[in-house]
Amino acid sequence: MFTVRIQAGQFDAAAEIAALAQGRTDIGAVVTFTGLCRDDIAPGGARLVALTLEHYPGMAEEEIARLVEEARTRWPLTGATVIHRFGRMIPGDNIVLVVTASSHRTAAFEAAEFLMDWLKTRAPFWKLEEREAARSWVAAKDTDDTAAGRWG
Amino acid sequence: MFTVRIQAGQFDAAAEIAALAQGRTDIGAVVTFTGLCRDDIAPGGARLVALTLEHYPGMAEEEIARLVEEARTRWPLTGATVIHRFGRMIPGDNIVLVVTASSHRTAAFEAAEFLMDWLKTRAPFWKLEEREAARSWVAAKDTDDTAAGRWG
Amino acid sequence: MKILYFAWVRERIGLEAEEVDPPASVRTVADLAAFLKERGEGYAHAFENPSVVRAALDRTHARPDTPLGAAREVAFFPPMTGG
Amino acid sequence: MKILYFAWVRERIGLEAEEVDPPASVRTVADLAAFLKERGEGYAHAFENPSVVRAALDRTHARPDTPLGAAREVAFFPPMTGG
Repeated sequence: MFTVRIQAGQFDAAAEIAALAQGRTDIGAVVTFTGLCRDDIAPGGARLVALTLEHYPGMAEEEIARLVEEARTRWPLTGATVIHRFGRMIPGDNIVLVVTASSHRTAAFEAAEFLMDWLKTRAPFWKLEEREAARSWVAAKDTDDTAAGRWG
Repeated sequence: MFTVRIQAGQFDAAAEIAALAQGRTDIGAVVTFTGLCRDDIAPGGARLVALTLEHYPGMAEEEIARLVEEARTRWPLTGATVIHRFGRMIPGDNIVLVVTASSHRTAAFEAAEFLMDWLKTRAPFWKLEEREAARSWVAAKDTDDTAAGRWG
Repeated sequence: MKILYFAWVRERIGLEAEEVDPPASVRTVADLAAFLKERGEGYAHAFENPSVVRAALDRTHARPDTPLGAAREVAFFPPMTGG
Repeated sequence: MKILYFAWVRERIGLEAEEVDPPASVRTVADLAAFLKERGEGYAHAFENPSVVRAALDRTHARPDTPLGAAREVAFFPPMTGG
Protein backbone atom coordinates (compact mmCIF):
# COMPACT_ATOMS: atom_id res chain seq x y z
CA MET A 1 0.00 0.00 0.00
CA PHE A 2 1.32 3.41 -0.99
CA THR A 3 -0.34 6.49 0.45
CA VAL A 4 0.28 10.25 0.29
CA ARG A 5 -1.81 12.64 2.37
CA ILE A 6 -1.63 16.40 2.82
CA GLN A 7 -3.72 17.39 5.80
CA ALA A 8 -4.27 20.03 8.46
CA GLY A 9 -4.89 17.56 11.30
CA GLN A 10 -2.58 15.49 13.47
CA PHE A 11 -1.45 12.03 12.40
CA ASP A 12 -0.94 8.87 14.41
CA ALA A 13 2.29 7.06 13.54
CA ALA A 14 1.12 3.81 15.16
CA ALA A 15 -2.09 3.73 13.14
CA GLU A 16 -0.12 4.29 9.93
CA ILE A 17 2.34 1.49 10.77
CA ALA A 18 -0.59 -0.80 11.53
CA ALA A 19 -2.33 0.10 8.26
CA LEU A 20 0.81 -0.80 6.29
CA ALA A 21 1.41 -4.07 8.12
CA GLN A 22 -2.16 -5.29 8.64
CA GLY A 23 -2.81 -8.78 7.39
CA ARG A 24 0.66 -9.12 5.91
CA THR A 25 3.44 -11.44 6.96
CA ASP A 26 5.99 -10.55 4.26
CA ILE A 27 7.25 -7.37 5.95
CA GLY A 28 10.54 -7.70 7.84
CA ALA A 29 11.27 -4.05 8.55
CA VAL A 30 9.27 -0.88 9.09
CA VAL A 31 11.03 2.47 9.44
CA THR A 32 9.23 5.63 10.50
CA PHE A 33 10.45 9.19 10.46
CA THR A 34 8.48 11.79 12.38
CA GLY A 35 9.43 15.44 11.96
CA LEU A 36 8.31 17.73 14.78
CA CYS A 37 8.09 21.45 15.37
CA ARG A 38 11.08 22.16 17.56
CA ASP A 39 11.28 24.87 20.17
CA ASP A 40 14.50 26.40 18.91
CA ILE A 41 15.98 29.75 19.74
CA ALA A 42 17.25 32.11 17.07
CA PRO A 43 20.82 33.46 17.34
CA GLY A 44 19.31 36.71 18.66
CA GLY A 45 17.54 34.82 21.46
CA ALA A 46 13.98 35.00 20.09
CA ARG A 47 12.10 31.85 21.03
CA LEU A 48 9.90 30.08 18.45
CA VAL A 49 6.20 30.56 19.18
CA ALA A 50 4.76 28.77 16.12
CA LEU A 51 5.42 27.65 12.56
CA THR A 52 2.80 28.11 9.87
CA LEU A 53 3.19 25.76 6.92
CA GLU A 54 1.92 27.05 3.60
CA HIS A 55 1.68 24.63 0.68
CA TYR A 56 0.77 24.48 -3.00
CA PRO A 57 -2.42 22.39 -3.03
CA GLY A 58 -2.41 19.81 -5.78
CA MET A 59 1.27 20.08 -6.54
CA ALA A 60 2.22 19.00 -2.99
CA GLU A 61 0.40 15.67 -3.40
CA GLU A 62 1.63 15.15 -6.96
CA GLU A 63 5.27 15.94 -6.18
CA ILE A 64 5.36 13.65 -3.13
CA ALA A 65 3.65 10.88 -5.14
CA ARG A 66 6.42 11.26 -7.75
CA LEU A 67 9.05 10.90 -4.99
CA VAL A 68 7.33 7.75 -3.70
CA GLU A 69 7.27 6.31 -7.23
CA GLU A 70 10.98 7.08 -7.59
CA ALA A 71 11.67 5.34 -4.25
CA ARG A 72 9.75 2.27 -5.46
CA THR A 73 11.97 2.01 -8.53
CA ARG A 74 15.07 2.07 -6.30
CA TRP A 75 14.08 -0.19 -3.39
CA PRO A 76 11.86 -3.27 -3.06
CA LEU A 77 9.20 -1.67 -0.85
CA THR A 78 6.08 -3.48 0.29
CA GLY A 79 4.49 -0.18 1.31
CA ALA A 80 5.07 3.48 2.08
CA THR A 81 3.06 6.27 3.66
CA VAL A 82 3.87 9.98 3.56
CA ILE A 83 1.76 12.48 5.47
CA HIS A 84 2.60 16.19 5.49
CA ARG A 85 0.60 18.67 7.54
CA PHE A 86 -0.10 22.30 6.73
CA GLY A 87 -1.31 25.15 8.92
CA ARG A 88 -0.09 26.49 12.24
CA MET A 89 2.04 24.26 14.49
CA ILE A 90 3.41 24.91 17.95
CA PRO A 91 6.57 23.35 19.42
CA GLY A 92 6.02 19.64 20.03
CA ASP A 93 3.50 19.23 17.17
CA ASN A 94 4.01 16.62 14.45
CA ILE A 95 4.68 18.02 10.97
CA VAL A 96 5.65 15.15 8.69
CA LEU A 97 5.54 11.36 8.78
CA VAL A 98 7.30 8.93 6.46
CA VAL A 99 6.75 5.19 6.90
CA THR A 100 8.50 2.64 4.72
CA ALA A 101 8.08 -1.14 4.81
CA SER A 102 10.19 -3.78 3.14
CA SER A 103 11.25 -7.34 3.64
CA HIS A 104 14.75 -6.06 4.48
CA ARG A 105 15.92 -3.34 6.82
CA THR A 106 18.43 -1.61 4.54
CA ALA A 107 15.77 -0.93 1.90
CA ALA A 108 13.37 0.46 4.51
CA PHE A 109 16.02 2.76 6.05
CA GLU A 110 17.39 4.00 2.73
CA ALA A 111 13.97 4.66 1.23
CA ALA A 112 12.87 6.64 4.32
CA GLU A 113 16.01 8.78 4.19
CA PHE A 114 15.63 9.28 0.45
CA LEU A 115 12.02 10.42 0.86
CA MET A 116 12.89 12.84 3.68
CA ASP A 117 15.88 14.30 1.84
CA TRP A 118 13.81 14.98 -1.27
CA LEU A 119 10.71 16.13 0.61
CA LYS A 120 12.81 18.87 2.15
CA THR A 121 13.98 20.20 -1.20
CA ARG A 122 11.17 19.37 -3.65
CA ALA A 123 7.82 19.28 -1.83
CA PRO A 124 6.16 22.71 -2.20
CA PHE A 125 5.86 23.71 1.46
CA TRP A 126 7.10 26.87 3.15
CA LYS A 127 7.52 27.49 6.86
CA LEU A 128 6.66 30.89 8.32
CA GLU A 129 8.18 31.31 11.75
CA GLU A 130 6.61 33.33 14.53
CA ARG A 131 9.11 34.24 17.20
CA GLU A 132 8.64 36.14 20.42
CA ALA A 133 9.80 39.37 18.83
CA ALA A 134 9.75 38.68 15.10
CA ARG A 135 8.28 36.68 12.22
CA SER A 136 10.21 35.61 9.10
CA TRP A 137 10.21 32.96 6.36
CA VAL A 138 12.57 30.08 7.04
CA ALA A 139 15.43 30.11 4.52
CA ALA A 140 16.06 26.85 2.64
CA LYS A 141 19.20 25.16 3.90
CA ASP A 142 22.21 24.31 1.77
CA THR A 143 22.58 21.16 3.88
CA ASP A 144 19.16 19.96 2.63
CA ASP A 145 20.23 20.36 -0.98
CA THR A 146 23.46 18.52 -0.21
CA ALA A 147 21.56 15.67 1.49
CA ALA A 148 19.20 15.36 -1.47
CA GLY A 149 22.07 15.59 -3.96
CA ARG A 150 23.74 12.45 -2.63
CA TRP A 151 20.96 10.36 -4.23
CA GLY A 152 22.27 11.47 -7.63
CA MET B 1 15.64 9.36 28.16
CA PHE B 2 17.60 6.23 27.27
CA THR B 3 15.94 2.86 27.76
CA VAL B 4 16.87 -0.75 27.01
CA ARG B 5 14.38 -3.55 27.63
CA ILE B 6 14.56 -7.28 26.94
CA GLN B 7 11.09 -8.76 27.21
CA ALA B 8 8.87 -11.64 26.16
CA GLY B 9 5.80 -9.51 25.49
CA GLN B 10 4.76 -7.34 22.56
CA PHE B 11 5.78 -3.68 22.39
CA ASP B 12 3.87 -0.64 21.20
CA ALA B 13 5.94 1.64 18.98
CA ALA B 14 3.54 4.55 19.46
CA ALA B 15 3.75 4.38 23.24
CA GLU B 16 7.55 4.32 23.07
CA ILE B 17 7.66 7.34 20.73
CA ALA B 18 5.28 9.17 23.06
CA ALA B 19 7.39 8.30 26.11
CA LEU B 20 10.50 9.75 24.43
CA ALA B 21 8.77 12.92 23.25
CA GLN B 22 6.43 13.61 26.16
CA GLY B 23 6.72 17.08 27.62
CA ARG B 24 9.64 17.97 25.37
CA THR B 25 9.77 20.55 22.61
CA ASP B 26 13.45 20.21 21.68
CA ILE B 27 13.01 17.10 19.51
CA GLY B 28 12.92 17.73 15.77
CA ALA B 29 13.14 14.16 14.50
CA VAL B 30 12.12 10.72 15.73
CA VAL B 31 13.11 7.61 13.77
CA THR B 32 11.75 4.17 14.57
CA PHE B 33 12.83 0.81 13.26
CA THR B 34 10.55 -2.16 13.82
CA GLY B 35 11.84 -5.60 12.91
CA LEU B 36 9.18 -8.24 12.33
CA CYS B 37 9.04 -12.00 11.95
CA ARG B 38 8.68 -12.49 8.22
CA ASP B 39 6.87 -15.35 6.54
CA ASP B 40 9.73 -16.35 4.28
CA ILE B 41 10.15 -19.53 2.34
CA ALA B 42 13.40 -21.52 2.37
CA PRO B 43 15.07 -22.42 -0.94
CA GLY B 44 13.66 -25.93 -0.51
CA GLY B 45 10.13 -24.49 -0.25
CA ALA B 46 9.59 -25.03 3.50
CA ARG B 47 7.46 -22.20 4.89
CA LEU B 48 8.40 -20.55 8.21
CA VAL B 49 6.05 -21.54 11.02
CA ALA B 50 7.76 -19.73 13.91
CA LEU B 51 11.01 -18.24 15.19
CA THR B 52 12.13 -18.83 18.75
CA LEU B 53 14.56 -16.22 20.06
CA GLU B 54 16.98 -17.41 22.71
CA HIS B 55 19.07 -14.80 24.54
CA TYR B 56 21.79 -14.48 27.15
CA PRO B 57 20.00 -12.83 30.09
CA GLY B 58 22.05 -10.07 31.65
CA MET B 59 24.53 -9.80 28.80
CA ALA B 60 21.78 -8.90 26.30
CA GLU B 61 20.81 -5.81 28.33
CA GLU B 62 24.42 -4.87 29.05
CA GLU B 63 25.62 -5.23 25.47
CA ILE B 64 22.73 -3.20 24.04
CA ALA B 65 23.27 -0.53 26.71
CA ARG B 66 26.92 -0.35 25.58
CA LEU B 67 25.77 0.14 21.96
CA VAL B 68 23.41 2.92 23.06
CA GLU B 69 26.25 4.61 24.96
CA GLU B 70 28.44 4.36 21.86
CA ALA B 71 25.65 5.91 19.75
CA ARG B 72 25.38 8.79 22.25
CA THR B 73 29.07 9.57 21.85
CA ARG B 74 28.65 9.73 18.07
CA TRP B 75 25.34 11.62 17.64
CA PRO B 76 23.58 14.36 19.66
CA LEU B 77 20.59 12.27 20.74
CA THR B 78 17.87 13.57 23.03
CA GLY B 79 16.66 10.02 23.64
CA ALA B 80 16.75 6.41 22.48
CA THR B 81 14.77 3.27 23.24
CA VAL B 82 15.73 -0.28 22.31
CA ILE B 83 13.39 -3.19 22.99
CA HIS B 84 14.27 -6.74 21.99
CA ARG B 85 11.85 -9.60 22.51
CA PHE B 86 12.68 -13.22 23.24
CA GLY B 87 10.58 -16.37 23.00
CA ARG B 88 8.47 -17.80 20.20
CA MET B 89 7.26 -15.49 17.42
CA ILE B 90 5.01 -16.21 14.47
CA PRO B 91 5.05 -14.39 11.12
CA GLY B 92 3.78 -10.83 11.56
CA ASP B 93 4.99 -10.53 15.19
CA ASN B 94 7.24 -7.67 16.30
CA ILE B 95 10.76 -8.70 17.34
CA VAL B 96 12.83 -5.56 17.84
CA LEU B 97 12.20 -1.83 18.18
CA VAL B 98 14.75 0.97 17.99
CA VAL B 99 13.61 4.56 18.53
CA THR B 100 16.01 7.49 18.29
CA ALA B 101 15.23 11.15 18.89
CA SER B 102 17.34 14.16 18.09
CA SER B 103 16.95 17.79 17.19
CA HIS B 104 18.08 16.89 13.64
CA ARG B 105 16.97 14.17 11.25
CA THR B 106 20.38 12.99 10.08
CA ALA B 107 21.47 12.16 13.63
CA ALA B 108 18.24 10.27 14.32
CA PHE B 109 18.49 8.23 11.09
CA GLU B 110 22.19 7.43 11.45
CA ALA B 111 21.92 6.45 15.11
CA ALA B 112 18.97 4.11 14.39
CA GLU B 113 20.87 2.41 11.57
CA PHE B 114 24.01 2.15 13.71
CA LEU B 115 22.05 0.53 16.55
CA MET B 116 20.34 -1.97 14.24
CA ASP B 117 23.57 -2.88 12.44
CA TRP B 118 25.36 -3.58 15.71
CA LEU B 119 22.39 -5.25 17.39
CA LYS B 120 22.44 -7.82 14.60
CA THR B 121 26.06 -8.71 15.15
CA ARG B 122 26.72 -8.05 18.86
CA ALA B 123 23.52 -8.56 20.87
CA PRO B 124 23.49 -12.12 22.24
CA PHE B 125 20.30 -13.44 20.61
CA TRP B 126 19.85 -16.54 18.47
CA LYS B 127 16.94 -17.39 16.22
CA LEU B 128 15.70 -20.96 15.98
CA GLU B 129 13.52 -21.48 12.93
CA GLU B 130 10.62 -23.89 12.77
CA ARG B 131 9.64 -24.68 9.21
CA GLU B 132 6.90 -26.88 7.90
CA ALA B 133 9.26 -29.78 7.43
CA ALA B 134 12.37 -28.82 9.36
CA ARG B 135 13.87 -26.81 12.22
CA SER B 136 17.36 -25.26 12.18
CA TRP B 137 19.38 -22.44 13.74
CA VAL B 138 19.56 -19.33 11.56
CA ALA B 139 23.13 -18.80 10.35
CA ALA B 140 24.62 -15.35 10.96
CA LYS B 141 24.83 -13.36 7.75
CA ASP B 142 28.01 -11.98 6.24
CA THR B 143 25.95 -8.98 5.11
CA ASP B 144 25.22 -8.14 8.76
CA ASP B 145 28.92 -8.10 9.59
CA THR B 146 29.55 -5.92 6.54
CA ALA B 147 26.78 -3.50 7.55
CA ALA B 148 28.17 -3.25 11.08
CA GLY B 149 31.73 -2.92 9.79
CA ARG B 150 30.97 0.29 7.91
CA TRP B 151 30.78 2.12 11.25
CA GLY B 152 34.49 1.56 11.66
CA MET C 1 -2.26 31.88 -18.18
CA LYS C 2 -2.86 31.52 -14.44
CA ILE C 3 -0.01 32.62 -12.21
CA LEU C 4 0.21 31.53 -8.54
CA TYR C 5 2.47 33.01 -5.86
CA PHE C 6 3.48 31.42 -2.56
CA ALA C 7 5.17 32.40 0.72
CA TRP C 8 7.18 35.64 0.58
CA VAL C 9 6.73 35.92 -3.19
CA ARG C 10 2.97 36.06 -2.49
CA GLU C 11 3.45 38.52 0.39
CA ARG C 12 5.63 40.90 -1.64
CA ILE C 13 3.31 40.90 -4.67
CA GLY C 14 0.22 41.02 -2.50
CA LEU C 15 -1.67 38.44 -4.57
CA GLU C 16 -2.22 34.68 -4.35
CA ALA C 17 -3.07 34.30 -8.03
CA GLU C 18 -3.81 36.26 -11.15
CA GLU C 19 -4.52 35.81 -14.87
CA VAL C 20 -1.75 37.16 -17.12
CA ASP C 21 -1.48 37.27 -20.91
CA PRO C 22 2.20 37.84 -21.68
CA PRO C 23 3.41 38.84 -25.16
CA ALA C 24 4.72 36.19 -27.55
CA SER C 25 8.31 37.25 -26.80
CA VAL C 26 7.94 35.66 -23.31
CA ARG C 27 9.04 32.11 -24.06
CA THR C 28 10.73 30.74 -20.91
CA VAL C 29 10.24 30.80 -17.15
CA ALA C 30 13.00 33.41 -16.87
CA ASP C 31 11.31 35.55 -19.55
CA LEU C 32 8.05 35.42 -17.59
CA ALA C 33 9.77 36.39 -14.33
CA ALA C 34 11.44 39.35 -16.08
CA PHE C 35 8.07 40.36 -17.58
CA LEU C 36 6.32 40.18 -14.19
CA LYS C 37 9.12 42.12 -12.48
CA GLU C 38 8.12 45.21 -14.50
CA ARG C 39 4.51 45.19 -13.27
CA GLY C 40 5.08 47.24 -10.12
CA GLU C 41 6.95 47.77 -6.89
CA GLY C 42 5.78 44.54 -5.19
CA TYR C 43 6.76 42.48 -8.25
CA ALA C 44 10.14 44.22 -8.45
CA HIS C 45 10.73 43.30 -4.80
CA ALA C 46 9.60 39.67 -5.29
CA PHE C 47 11.88 39.17 -8.31
CA GLU C 48 14.76 41.40 -7.17
CA ASN C 49 17.01 38.33 -7.03
CA PRO C 50 15.55 35.97 -9.65
CA SER C 51 18.00 33.19 -8.78
CA VAL C 52 16.20 32.56 -5.44
CA VAL C 53 12.73 32.36 -6.97
CA ARG C 54 11.67 28.86 -8.05
CA ALA C 55 8.93 28.00 -10.53
CA ALA C 56 6.57 25.18 -11.46
CA LEU C 57 4.74 24.68 -14.75
CA ASP C 58 1.46 22.83 -14.39
CA ARG C 59 2.58 21.60 -10.94
CA THR C 60 5.97 20.26 -12.07
CA HIS C 61 9.28 21.88 -11.08
CA ALA C 62 10.77 23.98 -13.88
CA ARG C 63 14.09 25.72 -14.47
CA PRO C 64 14.64 29.31 -15.67
CA ASP C 65 15.30 28.10 -19.20
CA THR C 66 12.29 25.76 -19.33
CA PRO C 67 9.98 26.84 -22.22
CA LEU C 68 6.51 27.84 -21.06
CA GLY C 69 5.02 25.82 -23.93
CA ALA C 70 1.28 25.32 -23.40
CA ALA C 71 1.42 25.60 -19.59
CA ARG C 72 -1.86 26.77 -18.12
CA GLU C 73 -0.69 27.22 -14.50
CA VAL C 74 2.65 28.76 -13.57
CA ALA C 75 3.72 29.16 -9.94
CA PHE C 76 6.53 31.24 -8.43
CA PHE C 77 7.79 30.61 -4.90
CA PRO C 78 10.90 30.68 -2.69
CA PRO C 79 13.09 27.61 -2.15
CA MET C 80 11.00 25.04 -0.30
CA THR C 81 11.24 24.50 3.46
CA GLY C 82 8.94 21.58 4.12
CA GLY C 83 9.70 18.32 5.86
CA MET D 1 34.40 -20.98 36.83
CA LYS D 2 30.84 -21.00 35.53
CA ILE D 3 30.41 -21.93 31.86
CA LEU D 4 27.23 -21.10 29.92
CA TYR D 5 26.20 -22.48 26.53
CA PHE D 6 23.63 -21.04 24.12
CA ALA D 7 21.74 -22.07 20.96
CA TRP D 8 23.27 -25.00 19.06
CA VAL D 9 26.34 -25.06 21.32
CA ARG D 10 23.92 -25.72 24.21
CA GLU D 11 21.99 -28.32 22.20
CA ARG D 12 25.12 -30.24 21.17
CA ILE D 13 26.60 -30.27 24.66
CA GLY D 14 23.22 -30.96 26.26
CA LEU D 15 23.79 -28.48 29.08
CA GLU D 16 22.83 -24.85 29.71
CA ALA D 17 25.54 -24.29 32.30
CA GLU D 18 28.14 -26.09 34.37
CA GLU D 19 30.95 -25.44 36.87
CA VAL D 20 34.41 -26.23 35.50
CA ASP D 21 37.83 -26.01 37.15
CA PRO D 22 40.35 -26.04 34.31
CA PRO D 23 44.09 -26.63 34.93
CA ALA D 24 46.44 -23.64 35.17
CA SER D 25 47.68 -24.31 31.62
CA VAL D 26 44.29 -23.08 30.32
CA ARG D 27 45.01 -19.36 29.96
CA THR D 28 42.91 -18.05 27.05
CA VAL D 29 39.42 -18.45 25.61
CA ALA D 30 40.87 -20.71 22.87
CA ASP D 31 42.65 -22.84 25.54
CA LEU D 32 39.36 -23.25 27.39
CA ALA D 33 37.50 -24.25 24.21
CA ALA D 34 40.21 -26.84 23.44
CA PHE D 35 40.01 -28.15 27.02
CA LEU D 36 36.20 -28.46 26.86
CA LYS D 37 36.33 -30.14 23.45
CA GLU D 38 37.99 -33.18 25.10
CA ARG D 39 35.16 -33.68 27.61
CA GLY D 40 33.02 -35.91 25.40
CA GLU D 41 31.20 -36.45 22.14
CA GLY D 42 28.75 -33.54 22.51
CA TYR D 43 31.60 -31.15 23.35
CA ALA D 44 33.64 -32.42 20.40
CA HIS D 45 30.66 -31.73 18.14
CA ALA D 46 30.05 -28.24 19.62
CA PHE D 47 33.69 -27.23 19.20
CA GLU D 48 34.40 -29.15 15.98
CA ASN D 49 34.98 -25.82 14.18
CA PRO D 50 36.22 -23.48 16.92
CA SER D 51 36.30 -20.49 14.55
CA VAL D 52 32.47 -20.35 14.48
CA VAL D 53 32.07 -20.49 18.25
CA ARG D 54 32.02 -17.06 19.94
CA ALA D 55 32.72 -16.36 23.60
CA ALA D 56 32.01 -13.79 26.29
CA LEU D 57 33.89 -13.26 29.55
CA ASP D 58 31.75 -11.88 32.36
CA ARG D 59 29.16 -10.80 29.76
CA THR D 60 31.59 -8.98 27.48
CA HIS D 61 32.55 -10.23 24.02
CA ALA D 62 35.97 -11.91 23.96
CA ARG D 63 38.33 -13.14 21.28
CA PRO D 64 40.08 -16.54 21.15
CA ASP D 65 43.32 -14.98 22.41
CA THR D 66 41.65 -13.03 25.25
CA PRO D 67 43.16 -14.14 28.60
CA LEU D 68 40.63 -15.67 30.97
CA GLY D 69 42.10 -13.63 33.81
CA ALA D 70 39.78 -13.63 36.81
CA ALA D 71 36.61 -14.22 34.77
CA ARG D 72 33.87 -15.90 36.80
CA GLU D 73 31.37 -16.48 33.97
CA VAL D 74 32.39 -17.66 30.50
CA ALA D 75 29.83 -18.21 27.74
CA PHE D 76 30.15 -20.03 24.41
CA PHE D 77 27.64 -19.51 21.60
CA PRO D 78 27.25 -19.37 17.82
CA PRO D 79 27.43 -16.10 15.87
CA MET D 80 24.49 -13.97 16.93
CA THR D 81 21.30 -13.70 14.89
CA GLY D 82 19.22 -11.16 16.79
CA GLY D 83 17.65 -7.98 15.52
